[in-house]
Amino acid sequence: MTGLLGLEEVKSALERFGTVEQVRSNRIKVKTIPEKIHEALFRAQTLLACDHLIQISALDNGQSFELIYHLTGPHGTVIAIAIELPRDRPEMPTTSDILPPAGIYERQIYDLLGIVFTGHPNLKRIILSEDWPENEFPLRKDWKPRPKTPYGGVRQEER
Amino acid sequence: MGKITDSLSRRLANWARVNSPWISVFNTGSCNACDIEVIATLMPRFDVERFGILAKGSPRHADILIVTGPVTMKQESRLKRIWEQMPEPKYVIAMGACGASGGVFQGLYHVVGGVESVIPVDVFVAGCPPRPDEIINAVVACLKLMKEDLAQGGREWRQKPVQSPMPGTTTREPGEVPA
Amino acid sequence: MDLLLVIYVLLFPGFLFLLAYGFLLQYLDRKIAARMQARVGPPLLQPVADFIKMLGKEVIDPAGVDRAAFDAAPLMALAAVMTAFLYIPIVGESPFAFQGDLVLVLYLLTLPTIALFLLGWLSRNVFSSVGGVRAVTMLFIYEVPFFLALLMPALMAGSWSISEIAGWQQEHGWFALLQPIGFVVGLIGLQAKLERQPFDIPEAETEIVAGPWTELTGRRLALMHLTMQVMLVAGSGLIAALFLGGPLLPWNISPAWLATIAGFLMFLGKTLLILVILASLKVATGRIRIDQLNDIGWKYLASATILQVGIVLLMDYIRVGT
Amino acid sequence: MPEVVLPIGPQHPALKEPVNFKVIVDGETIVGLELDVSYTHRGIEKAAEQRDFIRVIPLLERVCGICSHAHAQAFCTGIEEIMHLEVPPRAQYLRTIVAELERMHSHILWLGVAAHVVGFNTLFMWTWRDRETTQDILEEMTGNRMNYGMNEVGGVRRDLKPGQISSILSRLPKLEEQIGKYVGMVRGEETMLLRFRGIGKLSKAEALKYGTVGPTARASGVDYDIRRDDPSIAYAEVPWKVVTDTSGDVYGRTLVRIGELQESLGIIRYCLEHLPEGKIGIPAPKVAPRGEILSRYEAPRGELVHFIRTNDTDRVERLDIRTPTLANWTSVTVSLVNQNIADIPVIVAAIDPCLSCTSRITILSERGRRTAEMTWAQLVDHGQRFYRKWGRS
Repeated sequence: MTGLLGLEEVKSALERFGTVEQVRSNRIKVKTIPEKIHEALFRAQTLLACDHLIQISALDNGQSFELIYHLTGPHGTVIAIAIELPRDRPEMPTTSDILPPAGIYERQIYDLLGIVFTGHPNLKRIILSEDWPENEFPLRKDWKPRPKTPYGGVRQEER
Repeated sequence: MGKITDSLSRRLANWARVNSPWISVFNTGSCNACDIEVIATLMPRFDVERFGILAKGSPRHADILIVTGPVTMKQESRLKRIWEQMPEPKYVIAMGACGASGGVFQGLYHVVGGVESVIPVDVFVAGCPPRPDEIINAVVACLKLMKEDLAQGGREWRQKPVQSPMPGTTTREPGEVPA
Repeated sequence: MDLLLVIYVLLFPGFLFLLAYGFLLQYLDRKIAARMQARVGPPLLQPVADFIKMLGKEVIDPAGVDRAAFDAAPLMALAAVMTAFLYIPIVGESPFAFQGDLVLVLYLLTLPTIALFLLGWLSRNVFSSVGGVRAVTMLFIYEVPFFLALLMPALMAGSWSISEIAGWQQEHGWFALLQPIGFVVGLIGLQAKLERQPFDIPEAETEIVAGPWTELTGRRLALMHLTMQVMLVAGSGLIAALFLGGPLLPWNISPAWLATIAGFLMFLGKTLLILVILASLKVATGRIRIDQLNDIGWKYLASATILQVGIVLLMDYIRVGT
Repeated sequence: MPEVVLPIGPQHPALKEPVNFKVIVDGETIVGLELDVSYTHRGIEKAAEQRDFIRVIPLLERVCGICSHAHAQAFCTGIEEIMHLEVPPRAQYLRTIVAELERMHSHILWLGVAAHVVGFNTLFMWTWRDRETTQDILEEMTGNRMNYGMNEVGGVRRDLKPGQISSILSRLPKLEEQIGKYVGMVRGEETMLLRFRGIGKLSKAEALKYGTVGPTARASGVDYDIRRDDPSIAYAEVPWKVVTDTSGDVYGRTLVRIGELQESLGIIRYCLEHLPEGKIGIPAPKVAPRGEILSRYEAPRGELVHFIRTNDTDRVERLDIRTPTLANWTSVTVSLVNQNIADIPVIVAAIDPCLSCTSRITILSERGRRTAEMTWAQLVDHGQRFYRKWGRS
């Protein structure tokens, strides 16, 4: 294991995509826009030796969808590249061409949050039951389980 | 003479049935802990072969179906099919809190509920997960039921009156297609 | 004499003894395995309980199955194995012995495998059909060395009757010592015939559920289990007769009835010895893939047997020549 | 020969958990694989958003019964960091002990299951007999054989008495001796070697490219271990080393797991002997401030990640769990590609799949020409016929 990456090092590589901030001793967060994600990931891979995609965290914060790509490498620093997607048009190009493991994560995000990854080779239902209705994405904040229907979900009094 | 041989053969059959319960395990969405404990029950520490219990892969060979976990939407129809494949007389044991009611997963959006919301259950085992000795105890309880059933000539005597659905569990009629 | 024959066939040492001994061997087999795996193992009457329970279970006909054939196959297998057992010397020579009964017995012992294939094929279940095909494939692999190994004693003793071969050993010593390679190949072949580890390929639980057995329920399952138990007795009895001298004593004991009893005890001891060897093999190995069995079968078993054949012919030549 | 799709599962005796494979085969070679492991999907991530920090822990422990401590711990350490809590060292050591015991029980369990897959039931029985030792210790420490309920935000819930420490220590040598025996058995038993060696090869470059984690990656020579690279709890203070292997096949993965068993024993022993005095926990606030954290932990199967976002309430805004099995599935598809179909069961077992953890899934194939369907069994048969015909080369 080589030493941790410095903030400056990351800045020089990824500053052009957006703000770079040090979150923790071994965690650096970069905020960028969906159009640039491809290039940002590529530069992180080539310049910063990030060879391992830890996770694509996806969440719905009420106003927009956030996707955070966590990458790491032999240096042990986790580089988080974050993007936001508008709620009305959740679409972005796939990254599975440069990051093979992203294929699974994207498919999962598609199923649970309804974000469409254009260019994905096999974007199909993967987690939910085959009789789950289309256009219902349980992890969206505005998706409420309906009592009385098969998807009773979390009990009313618990909410 | 006929009477004697008849009762003798029946006693022999009952003895055999009670002494040779074969089990088959089906996971309907459990966290694995129950499955692992069932396997641990077959292992040297607990060794249920002492009681003639054998684990069989094919539900066709099994007398007792052990169902672990809450029933997820996807496994519901599969559980039913497995149950239908078993030859009579067949018994079902629902493992753990999840098998009984859905447990910690009760009311989650992809969970139908406990095992009893899909197929009739004979014995429930408490615990999360139940210890292997509790599993053995459950099988023994199941054998007691078996004996009682044989004496009563069927399982009608212990059929419960229509029960109100458990709070929090979804009410989904068998075979109903979700909206 | 006729009454004696009826008793021989039905009671002792015929079917009744055969069933009882089959259950006992099954129990011992499971017990030995359990003890080696640091377990306690089943109670004495476990195989009996299993058998009676299976008889009492519901019989399910898988959709689209030929019921008559499905019922007949296990019966055929059981009948074949039980018949084979009558030709194996248990107390003295078998009363049915004739020149060529060895071939008949070998043929009859092959029938259960054919029945398994038939069941798998009839079941219309993919696990079953694959299991059936595997069973037959295995048959082709082990049968040649197994047959060759078992026919070598006949060649040396100059007789095709199992009882006579057993008798020949009274004077010349056990074939296990004269033909050790053949003895080992015979044991391995028997293990494969009984579909026990490492040759339980047709019923590999982790791969194809229970193979041809998958769709069997109730009495069909019971009969097939019984067939395998009986085959264990018949097979070990056959090996005992061919290679270990069977029930015949190497020395003379004066009262005939005492010699008979001693011979019977010899038979029990020898079959138990074979069972212990088979059980240890079962416990100590994993399952091999069928392609690996193919390798082992043709490369090692077959060549070992051919070596044995060569040795036997050479010995014969020397003996005749001198 | 046309491409053939082979569906396997979901109910199958080799798979203790439900899974469905669709293997796409070109002639005799696998060109793609699709897995459907959603049979145990329950919706835990959604439920976690609706339960507070105390009630969410039992839920997270039941994400997976085998690595329940790992999930609870990844979550607790994450929340503690967001809350800026200083957890007492004694609690950290106790967590480490439980975590390593869990790793041991999981690896022993895996070894047994791997032996079972190749039909070697005796090793299966023996390993599970010895696994009872770890279960006993866990039960003594935590009160339950599985789903321990040991963690809470701010510390652990049960302390160890001095008498217990010595009693646990006294049981370890026996376990160590047994593990030594496994090494001999795995290296020496012919039937195991026949089925393990050279199967499911994954080069180092491939392992990196497809994002493998845990023993699967380390068997290919990838020197990643979160316990060392991003240490939480007591790992930074304990002397131990990362076990790697270079063979990259199923055999290598077995050796790595056995090596880790021995390392785990060392860690447990060290922690017990150097257990600091003090409290086993501090009270945690009910509400977590706004924040987000990527909490990583080396679960028995590999790197486990909990992404946690909080927002000034007593529950998480989003909890995104990435389980090691999910990360490894892609590598399964890769190690299967260009392999013969007869080797599927062993390769799949070799990553120690934990589907209840994953309940999500995967894809690989791009080519969709499907002409016929085969089942698992036919597939096995298919492979065998191939071997009969062409031998092992």
